[in-house]
Amino acid sequence: MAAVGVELAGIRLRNPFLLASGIWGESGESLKGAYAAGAGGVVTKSIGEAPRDGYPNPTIDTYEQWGMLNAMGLPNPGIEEYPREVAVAVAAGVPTIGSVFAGDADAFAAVARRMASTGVLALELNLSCPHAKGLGSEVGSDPAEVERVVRAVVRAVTVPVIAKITPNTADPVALGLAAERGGAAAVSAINTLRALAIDLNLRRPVLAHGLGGLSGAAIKPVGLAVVWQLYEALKIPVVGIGGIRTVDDAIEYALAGARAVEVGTAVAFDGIGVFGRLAAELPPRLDALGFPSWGAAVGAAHPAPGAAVRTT
Amino acid sequence: MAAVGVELAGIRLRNPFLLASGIWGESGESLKGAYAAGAGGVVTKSIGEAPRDGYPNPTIDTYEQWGMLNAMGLPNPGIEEYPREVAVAVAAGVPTIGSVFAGDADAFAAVARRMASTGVLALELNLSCPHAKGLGSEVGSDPAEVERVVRAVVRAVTVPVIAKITPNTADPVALGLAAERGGAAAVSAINTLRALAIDLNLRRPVLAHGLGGLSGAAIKPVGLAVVWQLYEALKIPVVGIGGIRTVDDAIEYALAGARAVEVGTAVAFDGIGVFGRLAAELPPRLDALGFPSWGAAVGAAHPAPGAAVRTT
Amino acid sequence: MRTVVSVVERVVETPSTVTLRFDDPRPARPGQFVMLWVPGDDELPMSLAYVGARKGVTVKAMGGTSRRILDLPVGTRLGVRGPYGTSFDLSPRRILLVGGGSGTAVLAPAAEAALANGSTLTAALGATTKKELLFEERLRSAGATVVVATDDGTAGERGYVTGLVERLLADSPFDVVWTCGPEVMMQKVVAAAGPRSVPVVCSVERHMKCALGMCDACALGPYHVCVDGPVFPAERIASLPEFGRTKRAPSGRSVPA
Amino acid sequence: MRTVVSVVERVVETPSTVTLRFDDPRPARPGQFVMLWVPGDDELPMSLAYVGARKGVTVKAMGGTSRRILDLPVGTRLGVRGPYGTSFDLSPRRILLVGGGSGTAVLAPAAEAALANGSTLTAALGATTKKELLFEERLRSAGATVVVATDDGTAGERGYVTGLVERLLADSPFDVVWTCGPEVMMQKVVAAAGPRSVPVVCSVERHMKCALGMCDACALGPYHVCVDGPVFPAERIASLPEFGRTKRAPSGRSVPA
Ligand SMILES: Cc1cc2nc3c(=O)[nH]c(=O)nc-3n(C[C@H](O)[C@H](O)[C@H](O)COP(=O)(O)OP(=O)(O)OC[C@H]3O[C@@H](n4cnc5c(N)ncnc54)[C@H](O)[C@@H]3O)c2cc1C
Ligand SMILES: Cc1cc2nc3c(=O)[nH]c(=O)nc-3n(C[C@H](O)[C@H](O)[C@H](O)COP(=O)(O)OP(=O)(O)OC[C@H]3O[C@@H](n4cnc5c(N)ncnc54)[C@H](O)[C@@H]3O)c2cc1C
Ligand SMILES: Cc1cc2nc3c(=O)[nH]c(=O)nc-3n(C[C@H](O)[C@H](O)[C@H](O)COP(=O)(O)O)c2cc1C
Ligand SMILES: Cc1cc2nc3c(=O)[nH]c(=O)nc-3n(C[C@H](O)[C@H](O)[C@H](O)COP(=O)(O)O)c2cc1C
Ligand code: FES
Ligand code: FES
Repeated sequence: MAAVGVELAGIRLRNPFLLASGIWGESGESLKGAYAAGAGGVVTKSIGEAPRDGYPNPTIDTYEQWGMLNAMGLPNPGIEEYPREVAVAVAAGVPTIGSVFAGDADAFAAVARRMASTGVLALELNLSCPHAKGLGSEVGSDPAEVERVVRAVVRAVTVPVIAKITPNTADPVALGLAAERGGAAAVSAINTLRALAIDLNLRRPVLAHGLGGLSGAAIKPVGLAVVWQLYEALKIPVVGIGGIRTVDDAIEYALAGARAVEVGTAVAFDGIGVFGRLAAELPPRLDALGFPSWGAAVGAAHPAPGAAVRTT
Repeated sequence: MAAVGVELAGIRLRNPFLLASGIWGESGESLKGAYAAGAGGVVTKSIGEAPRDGYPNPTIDTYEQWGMLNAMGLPNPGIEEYPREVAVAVAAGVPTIGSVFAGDADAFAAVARRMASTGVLALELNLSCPHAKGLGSEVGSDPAEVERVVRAVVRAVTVPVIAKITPNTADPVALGLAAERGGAAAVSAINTLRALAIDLNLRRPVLAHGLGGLSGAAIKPVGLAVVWQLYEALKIPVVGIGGIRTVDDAIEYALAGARAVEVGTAVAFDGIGVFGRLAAELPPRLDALGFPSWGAAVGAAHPAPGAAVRTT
Repeated sequence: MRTVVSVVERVVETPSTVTLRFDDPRPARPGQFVMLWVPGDDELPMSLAYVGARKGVTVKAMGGTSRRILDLPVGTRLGVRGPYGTSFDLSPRRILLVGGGSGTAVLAPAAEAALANGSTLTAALGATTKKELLFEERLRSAGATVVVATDDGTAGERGYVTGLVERLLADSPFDVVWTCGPEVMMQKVVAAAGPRSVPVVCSVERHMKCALGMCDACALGPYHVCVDGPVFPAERIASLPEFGRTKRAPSGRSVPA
Repeated sequence: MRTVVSVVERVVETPSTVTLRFDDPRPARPGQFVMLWVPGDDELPMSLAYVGARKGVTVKAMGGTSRRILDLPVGTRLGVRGPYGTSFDLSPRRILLVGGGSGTAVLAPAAEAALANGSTLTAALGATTKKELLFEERLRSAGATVVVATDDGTAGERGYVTGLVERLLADSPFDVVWTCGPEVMMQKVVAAAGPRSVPVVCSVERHMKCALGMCDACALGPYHVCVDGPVFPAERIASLPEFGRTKRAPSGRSVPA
């Protein structure tokens, strides 16, 4: 059967399915649970300098199986408290990537340094939360700022740094290149798309914050496009995120160029058991498609260098 | 029953449902047909300086009911030929908005001038096609360029000018404000989201062009967000586009701030009869929701000026 | 999944507790909860005190939002997501119900269903004072034997309901204990039932945001109360270090319960 | 809606025509077409020459892509969208089929189905030369009476098939004429059938992109061939100014047919 282990930015993962940031990631027990359920590794909730309650409820709205809207507002216990949570996962041997966010390069570096000291194998910089003022995508949509933040963090820590790119941009490639220049070991994409739900009867936005982020199947085509473009332009590996629920979704991301993938919203629809299913179904599915390994599928939909895409 | 006539940029429409650009818009007979089917008005296919074949097939991929991907590549007969098509619709009394695209402000003005001379009631500038190199969203994602193009067209024609905004941007409001400064009578949003589909078995992108644009239900939450933000920031009216298939979808756009709406992909799923259904169902649905008219619903989900959104 | 309902009935149950009834045909089981959205205010988890097509939530005045809910008039429109979560197994024949304060709200529909199924049920209800006793009459008329304890002795025995529980367990055989109330109370119920090997089922509360088992807000040890609970066999949760001691604040920080 | 199939059979029908068979269980009716995607090449509308679970398209060498399709070996993987479009009404009892060149491909499955239903069917087939005659044997063995015309007289009558049609219509009563081929040919068929009040049903071609009735590429007067056609009652289209005269290029420009 096809081998599904992957190496991402120097980290060995037993399979390419990572728990996406913000899902099951506030408590150490949950991180452990996601790994026990079958994930190849986990990304923590994005942690900032100070505790944040996040936005008031409603923070979530769901569409039929194809999507979900959220504006959690980056709730997190803060980088002083959080290490004791992440320690639970690290002590249990869970390959853990620490996600952090902040408002500028210095603050990013400070939070990152503290997160890195917990024993996480890598950091993911959330440069892309679409609905938190002054945090995330405002920083994350300016290539110069992205480069500055990544460079500051890379200087501050010894673990590999993954930059999570926003899709709410005219040019994701410019952001990816900026992260690469800044010294990122990988980029991940995508975070949620800026979106809104309105309740007809109540005549108001559903989420307390108004604007939120769209995730789930609806954004898979957008995520695939961003991953495709990043793979074409960057030398560092790409982690694919957005709407992954089945092994076929994941393999499409691999074909587009994703070395590993993160799974978020599917946990709400299918439960954490989705990771066990994905892990079990991946090898036979790769076999059926004729791929000797997950690695062989990575980027396989791209034309060979120099080859024309069309034969006509 | 609730009144559903609307006035948009000086144009009177019998209902707020416009045929979206690129759907049934290449031939004059089709424009007539969409109006006969019940549309309040029609937007033509985007027309450029010269004939364009568009991209080779496959140009379309469909998802289950929630979305569609296309990379038509702006096929169009060119502005020399097209006036004889649009004349068919204009002569039949169809409220027609002429959509145009070009690579820079001068070319936009030239095509717009010719289009305006056909008797269309307004122009829509396609500043937002996500997959045509050098046309559309590259121009359309730079506020300064948007302002320049809009101003050039506004100077060149006497009909009202509607600027169609791309959602593939970090800041749709900046683009909307630029269009307003340039003299646009309205903005319309959104065009499709940059997206990609991969075929697992064939190990390649489905569309010949590779990248395409996502439309349909999947993008409704994104369209609502853009319309919401534009309504908050602009003085000129907003035309809502993206994933509208039912009157409830349309009323959500109205609540978010859309004065009128355009309907595209729904025509593929439901046929052109979707316009008759929408037109018939709108008045009773507005009644049931307690709106005396479509106009009363426009912007109704926004807090009254000065009022806090939350009571807590 | 979200729907909008109108309040069709408003029943003042006690000076600090009001039941709001609304029509929502989605099937629900006793023990499940909904996310109740008061437009312009908060969205909160609320157990279903009535699980039929005409559903109901029984809300106790706690903080700001719950206080405001108490004053909502008939006709108010509310958003409802759900029902979510686990429910009570109705098969045991001899049931002891132990409700503390508004905790009785979630137990009442389970009691009614079990009694209708032919089970016998003794309800031990605790409250601060007589006027705050919840659903005493509702349970009695459903066929339950009801015993009462109040902190001030204005009804039934003076003191905590846990005192009654010790005696009830000693006096008669039960197949199960259902309990909902403060966690310290539930811990005492577990402690009393343990030596007699009567299984205890608890309904617990944690801060909730998504109610979809995704956001981790309601984490309790390895569980998520929104999907693995709120109804748990006590043996799964009673020995967790958090139980009765800590909960998570909206930020995810552990704070004293 | 898109599926990927493998070519399981390849049949050389004439020197310029090949049938590719593939398994696709989606139901299809005679007259419908699919969008056939040759990966790395073009996606083209192709009528289904076989409509059962083992489907088939019969492709004539025209331009670049169709020529390349002729050489695709068994095992080639193809993308298939559809089936799309209208189909033939199989209820008429006495049918005259008029096929010009590869136009016979779309008529053959309709003929087989009608004959199996107990209708009688006369097939008038035209080709440039004997070797290019398509499905003569297939139609005969299905029970059709087959008459033939070739431009060079190598089989049947010398000349156009429309000459045969005049005579067939004069000689015997028909309830319907089904025709597919060049539009000028179909116009002559319509002209011949009109005075005798025999309704004509045509299968027509236009440039196609979406095949979903959306993009307008296939506009023909007020119709879209991909959803309102390709099978039309002649009275709906024969009098359109475009019919037999113009078609739309990929750009949407009207060009001579
Ligand atoms: C599964 C479940 C079922 C519940 N059923 C009922 C019920 O039937 N009747 C009833 O009166 N109450 C019930 N609650 C409690 C209810 O959700 C609120 O906690 C309570 O009404 C106080 O809300 P507040 O906003 O007025 O208080 P606040 O002033 O905001 O806070 C008071 C307390 O309520 C808690 N709280 C606030 N928001 C939430 C939230 N989103 N999720 C959980 N706790 C929160 C706070 O942590 C705090 O401890 C239930 C809670 C859960 C988790
Ligand atoms: C409903 C329908 C059913 C058809 N059924 C068959 C069939 O059963 N067998 C068969 O051999 N051919 C059929 N065709 C024609 C076929 O689609 C192609 O037009 C033909 O194979 C030539 O393609 P090419 O790329 O080789 O030619 P090109 O060199 O690209 O062009 C030659 C001709 O083909 C036309 N063509 C090219 N692309 C398309 C397109 N996307 N849609 C329509 N026409 C196009 C051009 O307009 C031109 O007239 C059908 C067409 C339609 C519309
Ligand atoms: C409830 C929720 C909370 C999230 N929180 C975070 C977060 O804290 N940090 C982050 O980088 N991404 C966060 N995300 C984004 C996800 O990690 C992921 O990028 C996105 O949801 C797309 O993947 P999906 O479709 O698999 O959910 C969150 C998403 C959801 C749905
Ligand atoms: C097949 C197709 C062709 C399109 N062509 C154009 C076009 O020429 N000009 C334009 O401004 N928008 C074009 N669009 C975008 C639509 O006008 C519309 O903005 C978008 O599809 C979202 O609306 P919908 O979800 O209702 O389809 C096209 C969309 C589709 C699906
Ligand atoms: S409330 Fe989000 S996981 Fe339970
Ligand atoms: S091919 Fe697009 S409308 Fe017919």
